[in-house]
Amino acid sequence: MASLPLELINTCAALLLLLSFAMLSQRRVLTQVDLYAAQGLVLSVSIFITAWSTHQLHLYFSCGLTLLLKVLVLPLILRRLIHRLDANWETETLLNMPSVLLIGLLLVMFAFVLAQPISELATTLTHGTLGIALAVVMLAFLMMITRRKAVSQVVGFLAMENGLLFAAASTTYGMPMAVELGVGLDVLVGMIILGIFLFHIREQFESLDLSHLESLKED
Amino acid sequence: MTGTHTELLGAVAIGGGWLAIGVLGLLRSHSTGWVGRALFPFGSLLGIALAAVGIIALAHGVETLILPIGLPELPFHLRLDALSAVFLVLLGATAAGVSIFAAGYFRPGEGTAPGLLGLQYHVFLASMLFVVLADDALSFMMAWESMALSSYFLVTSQHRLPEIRKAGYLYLLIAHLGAAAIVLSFGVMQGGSWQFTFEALRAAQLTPAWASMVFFLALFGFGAKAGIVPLHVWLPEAHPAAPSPVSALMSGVMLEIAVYGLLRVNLDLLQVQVWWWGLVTLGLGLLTALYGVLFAAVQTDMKRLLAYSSIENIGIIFIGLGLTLIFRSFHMPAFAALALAATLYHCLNHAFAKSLLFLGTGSVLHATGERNLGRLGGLIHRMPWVAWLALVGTLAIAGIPPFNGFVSEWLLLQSFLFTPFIPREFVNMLLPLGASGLTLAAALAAYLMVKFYGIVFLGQPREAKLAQSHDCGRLERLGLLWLASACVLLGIFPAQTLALIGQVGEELLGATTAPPLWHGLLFAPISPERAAYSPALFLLGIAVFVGLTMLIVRIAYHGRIRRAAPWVCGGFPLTPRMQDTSEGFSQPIRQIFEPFFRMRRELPSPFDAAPHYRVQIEDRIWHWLYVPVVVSVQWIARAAGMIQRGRISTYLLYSFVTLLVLLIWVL
Amino acid sequence: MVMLLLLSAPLAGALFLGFTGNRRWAPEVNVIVSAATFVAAIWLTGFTLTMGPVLFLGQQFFVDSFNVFLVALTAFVGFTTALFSRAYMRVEVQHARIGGGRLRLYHGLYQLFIFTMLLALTTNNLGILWVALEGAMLATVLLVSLYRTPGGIEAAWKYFILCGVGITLALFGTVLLYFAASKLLGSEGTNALLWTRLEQVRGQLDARVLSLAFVFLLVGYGTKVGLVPLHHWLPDAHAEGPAPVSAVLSGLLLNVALYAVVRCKILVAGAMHSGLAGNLMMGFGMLTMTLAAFLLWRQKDIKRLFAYSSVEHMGIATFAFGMGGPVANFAALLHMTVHSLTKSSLFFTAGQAAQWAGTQVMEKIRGLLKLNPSVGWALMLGTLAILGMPPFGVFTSEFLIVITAMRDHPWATPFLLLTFVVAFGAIFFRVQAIVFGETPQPQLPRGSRLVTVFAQLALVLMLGLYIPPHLAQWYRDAAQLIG
Amino acid sequence: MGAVTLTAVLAQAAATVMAVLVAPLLLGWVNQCRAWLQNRSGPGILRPYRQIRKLFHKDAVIASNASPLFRLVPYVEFASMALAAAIIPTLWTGLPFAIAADTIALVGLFAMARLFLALAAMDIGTAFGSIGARREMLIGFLAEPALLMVFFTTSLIARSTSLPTIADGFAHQPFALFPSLAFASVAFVMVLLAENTRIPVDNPATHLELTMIHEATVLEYSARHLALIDWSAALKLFNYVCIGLALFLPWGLAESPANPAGLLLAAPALVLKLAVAGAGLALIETLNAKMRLFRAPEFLATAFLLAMLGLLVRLLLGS
Repeated sequence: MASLPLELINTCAALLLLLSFAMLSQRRVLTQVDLYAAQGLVLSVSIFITAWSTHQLHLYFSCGLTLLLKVLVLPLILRRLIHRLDANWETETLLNMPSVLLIGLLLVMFAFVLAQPISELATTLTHGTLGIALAVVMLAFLMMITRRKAVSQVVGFLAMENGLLFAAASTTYGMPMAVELGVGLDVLVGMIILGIFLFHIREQFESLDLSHLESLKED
Repeated sequence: MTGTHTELLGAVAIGGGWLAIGVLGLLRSHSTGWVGRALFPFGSLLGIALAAVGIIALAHGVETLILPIGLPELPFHLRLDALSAVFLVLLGATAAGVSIFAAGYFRPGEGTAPGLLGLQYHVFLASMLFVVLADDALSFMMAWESMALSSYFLVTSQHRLPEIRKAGYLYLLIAHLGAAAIVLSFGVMQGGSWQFTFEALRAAQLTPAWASMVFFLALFGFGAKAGIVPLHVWLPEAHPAAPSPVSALMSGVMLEIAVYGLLRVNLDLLQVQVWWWGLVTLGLGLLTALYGVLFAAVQTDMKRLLAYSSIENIGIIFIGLGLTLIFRSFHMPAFAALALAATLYHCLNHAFAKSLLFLGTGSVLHATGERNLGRLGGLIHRMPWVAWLALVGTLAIAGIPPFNGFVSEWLLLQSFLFTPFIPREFVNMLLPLGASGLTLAAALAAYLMVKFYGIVFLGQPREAKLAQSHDCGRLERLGLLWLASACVLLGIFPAQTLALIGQVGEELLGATTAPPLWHGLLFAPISPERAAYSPALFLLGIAVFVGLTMLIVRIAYHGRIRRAAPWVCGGFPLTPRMQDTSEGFSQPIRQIFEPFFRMRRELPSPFDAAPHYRVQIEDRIWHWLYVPVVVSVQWIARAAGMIQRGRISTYLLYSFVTLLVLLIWVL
Repeated sequence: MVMLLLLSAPLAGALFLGFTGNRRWAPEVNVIVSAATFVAAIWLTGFTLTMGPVLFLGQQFFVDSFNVFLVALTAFVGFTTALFSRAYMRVEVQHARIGGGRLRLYHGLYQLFIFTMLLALTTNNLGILWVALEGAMLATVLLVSLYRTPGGIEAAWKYFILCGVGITLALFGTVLLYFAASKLLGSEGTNALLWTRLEQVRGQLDARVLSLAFVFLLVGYGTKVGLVPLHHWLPDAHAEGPAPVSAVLSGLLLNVALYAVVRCKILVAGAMHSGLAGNLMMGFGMLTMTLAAFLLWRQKDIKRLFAYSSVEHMGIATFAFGMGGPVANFAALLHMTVHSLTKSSLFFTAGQAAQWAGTQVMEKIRGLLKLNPSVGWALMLGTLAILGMPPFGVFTSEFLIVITAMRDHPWATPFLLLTFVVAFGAIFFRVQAIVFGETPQPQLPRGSRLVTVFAQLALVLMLGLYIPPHLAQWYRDAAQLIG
Repeated sequence: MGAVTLTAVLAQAAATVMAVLVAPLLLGWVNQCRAWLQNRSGPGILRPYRQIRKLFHKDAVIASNASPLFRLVPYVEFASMALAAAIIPTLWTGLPFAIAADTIALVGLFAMARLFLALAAMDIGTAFGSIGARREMLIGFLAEPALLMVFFTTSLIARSTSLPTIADGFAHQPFALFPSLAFASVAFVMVLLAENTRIPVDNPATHLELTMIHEATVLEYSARHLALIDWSAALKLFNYVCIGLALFLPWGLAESPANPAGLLLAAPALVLKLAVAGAGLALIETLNAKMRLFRAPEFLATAFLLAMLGLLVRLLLGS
C-alpha cells in the first residue's frame, strides 16, 4: 500500500498526542469536552484510513461506532451535563500546570521506550503508533489523577478509552466485532451511569468538588 | 498394621459415644435433669470404659487404623501405642470422675444452656481423645484445635462477665499462636518427604539444625498450651473462669495432653537428638515450677491459686521430660526410662489430684458462692465430705507420702541422682542446681497447700453466710471419691503402676525400670540396695503406730475431754477477724521473693480511723512481654492506615505508580 | 442448551424484575429465578461430570474443571443471597431506607450481576470476559449506592473510577494479548481471543508482549480482586452497600476477578518460561494479606471489618496461585470455595445484626447471643471458620498453603503465620465482644431466617473433614491446568 | 540391708521402742547441759518424763470449734516420728523396716508431720495458731531443700539413698576423709537447729507471741494431746541427732543385732555420741542468741548454700 495512508495515520497519531496534552493543560471543562470530541474525530479518521487502506470491513464498522459514540453522543451528554450542573470551570489542579506537563512529557518518553520493542513485532503497517496510543492512555491517567473536579475525571476516563481504541486499531486492525460492540456498549452505559452519579453527587454535596468525597478512610 | 483393632476401635467408639451424648443433649437442651442426671453419668461410664481400654492396650502391641475421612491425599490416621494408652487411661479415669461430679454439679439457669454446655463438654473430651490417637499431622491439628475451641466455649460459658470474655480471648489467641507453631514444626519435621503421616515424620532425615528448629517450634506450641513461663499468662485467667468441672478437665487433662504432644514429638517422631534440648526443657521447667508456685502462694482467689499450682506442676513435668531427653541423648536408656516414668507418673498424679481439688472448689463455690479466700473458712464442719476428700488432694499436690504426689517427686529425685554419670562436664552438675530447685518448688507447694486447705476448710468461718453452706450432693461425692481413691491407689501401689507405665519406656526408649519386688510391696525401680520406698509398709507403719498409741492412751489414761472456748489472751471473745488472712499467710513469700512480684500496696496510716490494707500482685512478664507486642501491632496498624486517607486522586496515583513500577520491572 | 438456560435465566429475570421489581411478590420471583439458575448450574455440572470439558455454541462458551465448580458456587451463593435478601430488603423497605423504585432497581441489577458473573465464568473469549467484568461493575456500582447516602455515593464513585480505570488497563492488556495471539491465530474471525485456542498455542506466544500484557491485566483485574495497593474501593463499597450486595461482592465478584487473573496467568506462565507471573502474584498476595491483616485492627464498622478480611483472604489465594504447583493450586481453589461460602454467610449475619442494632458501628452492637442465639452462633461460628479454625475448611486450605510455602518459599511462612495470628487477634476480639455480653435490647423471637447461613457453614465444615471425590478431582485437574 | 527374718523384725521393733523411750532423756540432757552452762542447777535430765506423765494425767480441754482433724494430729505426729525412729539406724544398720522409706521418703515423712501440725494449728482459727502455722511452714520449706542436699551428698558417696546402707557404707569401709561431708555436716547441724525449734531460730522455752514458732502451733493443745506432741518433738530431736550420727559419725554401728559383740561396742558408742552431741547442742544454744524471725531465711539459706557446696565439692573433686 502506498505510504500516503501511513503518513496520514502517523499524522493522526501526532494529533492525538497533541490533543491529549491540550486536554491535560486545559482548565475549562467545556473546552476539554471539545478536545475530547476532536480526539474522537481524529481517532475515527485514522481508523477509517486504516480500513480503507487494508480493506477490512469491520474496521469501517468500528470507525462508524467511534464516530457515533465519541464524537456525537458522549460529548453531547457531557455538554448537557455540564450545562445542567453549571460545572464549566475548573479550579487549580493538584499540581501546578508546568510540572504536570513535564511529567506528561516523561510519560510519553517512557511509553515510547516501552512500545519500541513490541511495535517491532507488529505485522501491521501502523505499528509505530502503539507508543503513541500508550502515551495517550497514560496522559489521560495523569489527567484523572491531577484533577479535582468529578467531570474532568470523567473526561479523562473517556480519553483513556480513546487511547485504547487507537492502540487496538493501530496494532491489530481492531478487536473482534463482539468485543468492540461490548466495549462500546459498556462505555455508553458507563457514561450514562456516570451522568446519574454526577447528579447524585451534586445533590448530596452541592458541588462537584472531589474534596467532599474523602470521608471514608482509615483514621 | 500390627495386632487386631479391638482396643483402638473401642477407643474410637467411645469418642463417638461422647460426641453422640453431646448431640443428644441438644434434644432437650434446657432440661438439667435430662442433660445432667441422664447423659453425664453415661459419659462417665464411657470414661471408665476408656480407662479400661487404655490399660488393656498397654498390655498389647501397637494398633493402627485409617478413617475414610480427611483430605483425599491424607485421610485421618489413628494409632494406639503405649504412650497413647497411658494418656487414654489418664483421660478416661479423670473424665469418669469429673463427669459424674458434673452430673450433680450443673444447676439450671447458669450462663449457657445445659444442653449446649454438655455438647461443648463432650466435644472437648472427644477431641482430647482424638488428639491422643491421631497419627498424622492434619488429624492431630484438627483434634488439637477442636480441643482449644470447645474448651474456649466452655471457658466463656459465663460470657456476661467482661473479665471472662477477656480471659477467653487471651486463651484462644495464645492457643492459636501455639497451633501455628505446631503446624510449622510438623512442616519442618517432614524433612522433604511431604508426607504428613507420623510414620513419614518418623522416617524423615533431619539435620540437627532443622531438628532443633522442630524442637523449639514444638516446645513453643505445646508449651503455650501447657502454660510454661512465659506463655502461661492465659492459664490463671482461663482456668478459673470456666465452670469447675471444666477447670478440672483443663487443668487435669488438657495440660497433660499438651505434654503428650511434646513427648510424642520429642521421643517418638524426632529421630535426631541434640543433648542441650533436654537442658532447655529442664531449665524452662524449673523456671515454670518456681514461678508458678510463688505466684500460687500469693493468690487470694482459690481457683487462681490452683491454676498457678497447675503451672508449677507442669514445670515439674517439664523437668522430668528434660531429664529424659538428656539421658536419652547421652544413650543412657535405663535412666531415661526412669525419668520418663517419673514424668508420666506426675502427669497421672496431677490429673487426679488437681481435678479433685478443682471439683472441691466447685462444691465450695456452690455452697458459699465465694471464691475469695478472704471470705471462706471453717468449712470442714459444714461440708465434711468435701473437706476430707479435698485433704487427700491437698496432701497429694503437696507431695506428702504415702500419697501419689510424693511418688513422682521421689522418682524424679532418684533420676536426678544419676545425672553425675553423664559423660559431659557441667551437664553432670545438674544435681545441685536442678534437684535443689525441684525440692524448693516441692517444699513451697506444701506451704501453698497448707494455705489453701487451712484457710478454706479450717479455722472459723470468715463470713456469717458460710453458716448456711451445705455439703455437696451424692453424685458430686461420688466423683470426688473416685478421684481421691485414684490418688490413694496411685500412692500406695506405685510398683504396679510403674509396671504398666514402663511399657512406654520399653516402646520409646527400649529400656524399662526394674520389675517390682515382693508382690509389688517394695518399690525399687533401680535396685533395693540403691533405693527403696514402700508406701504400703509406710502406711502400715503409720497406721500401726497411730493405732497402738491410741490404744495405749485409751487404756492407760481415761481422762475426760472438755470442750471450751479457746483462750485469746483475755476476756474479749474470739472473732474470725483474728485469724490470719490469705494475704497475711503469703506475707513471708512476698517478703523473701519480692523481686519476682510486681506489687501495689495500700498501707493505712497510723492515724487511720478505718484502716484499710490492700496489696495487689501482678505478673511482671505481662508488662515485659505482652504489652509491648500489643503496642507495636497497634502502631503498625496505624502506620498502615496512613496509606488510606480517602482521597481518590491519591488512590489513582497508587494504581498509576504500581503500573509504572511493574512496567519498568518487566522492561 | 443448558448453557443457554444458565445464562438466559438471570438475563430474563433481570429484564422482568427491571420492570416489576417493586411488586409485592418481586422478592419471591427473584428467589425463583435464582433457583432456576442454580438448577441450571447443577444440570451443567452433571453434564460436565459425564462429558468432561465441553465447548458450547461454536466455541464461544466452554466449561472445564476450573470454572465448573465456580459456576456451581456462583449460582449457589446467588441463590442463598436471594433467599436472604428476600427478608432483608423487605425490612429495609419497611424502615424506609429505600423506596419501591430502588427496590426494582435492586432486583433487576441483582439478576444482571449474576448474569455477568456467569457470563464471565463460562465465556471462552477473553474479550467477552472483559466485557462481562465491566458489566458486573456497572451492575454493582448502582447497587452500592442504593441507599443514596453521602457515604454510599462516595463509595460508589470511588468504586466506579478506580475499577473503571483498572478495567480499562485490563482492556489494554487484552489488546496486547490479542495482538500477540493474532500473529499466530490470525486476526480474522474472533478465535484469536478464544481461551481454548490461546491455551493450545501459549507456548509460542511472544514472551515480551505477554509480560507487558500481564502487567496491565494484573493491575486491571487485580484492582477488582482488591490487591493492595489497588484495594481502596473495596472496603468502602462493602461497607456502604446493602448486606446482600456486600455478600455477593465478596463471595462472587472477587472470586471471578481472581479467576480472570489466573486465566491470564496460565497463558503468560506458559508463554514466558520464567516465574515472572507467579512472582508478581506472590508479591501482591503477600503485600495484600499482611497489610490487610494489620488494617483489621483499625476497623470500627462491622462490614468494613469483614471486607478487609476478604482482602486478606484474596491475598492468600493470590499468593497460593502465585506459588503454583498442584498442592498450592489445589489449596487456592479450595480456599476460593470455602471463602466465598463463609464470607457470604458472614455478611448475612453481620447485616442481620446491623439491621437489628440499627448501626454498623461495632461498639454499638452487643449481646447478639442474648438477642437471638441462632444469629449469635452463626456469627461466632462463621468468624471462627473464616479465621481458619479447624475443623472448618478454611483451616485445610490454609494448612496446605502454609506447608507448600514452607517447602517452596520458606521466607514466606513467617509472614503467612503472622498474618493469620494478627488477623485472628483483630477480628476475634471484636466479634467476641459483639456476640457475647449484655445488650439493652429485648430478646427477639427465636425464629431465625438464617437457614442458608447454617447450610453454608455446614458445607464449609464438610469441606474441612471430607472433600467429595468429584470436587477433589476437579480441583486436581484445575490445579494441573493452572500448573 | 539386713535379711527379713523374724529375729530381725523383733530386734527392729525393740530398737524402735528403745528409741521412743530414750528420746525424752536426750531432750532432758540437752536442757540440763544448757542449765549448767548458764550456771543454773537445772531441772534434772528426767524432767521431760515427769512433764509427759503429768500431762497424760490431766483432763484434756479442746476448743469448742475443733474439728476431728485437730484431735487426730497428735497421734499422727507421734506415729510419724516413731516410724522415722524405726528407719534410722541407732545401734545397728540391719533394719528390715528401712526399706519402707529411704532418705528422700524420710524427708517426706518429716514434711508430713510438719504439714499436719500446721493444719491442726490453723484448725481453731486463733491468731497465734495461724501465725505459728505460717512460720512453721516457712522454716519447713527453707530447711527441706537443705536437708535433701545433705542427703544427696552422702547418697552420692554411698551410691544409695537408703539410710542404713549409707551408714553401713561409712561405718565399714576403710576410713576416708570426705571434705564434702564436712560441709554437709555443718549444713545438717544448722537444719537440725531450725527443725527442732532450737536457738538461734526458735526458742522452745519462750511463749513470747512475736517470736515463737513451734510453740504457737501447739498453744491450743492440752493434756494427753500436748503430751504426745511434746513427746514426738523430743523424738524428732532424737531422730535428727541419730541421723547426724549415722551420716557423719557412723563408727561403732553394728551390721545386725545377730552378733552381741557388735552390740556391746555399739551401745556405749551410741550413748557416748548422744551425750557429746547433746552437750554440743546445748553449747551452741548457749553461745548464740535467738535471731529475729526474718533472719531465719538467711540462716537456712546459708545451710542450703553449704549443703550445695558440699555437693559441688563432691562432684568436682569426686571426694
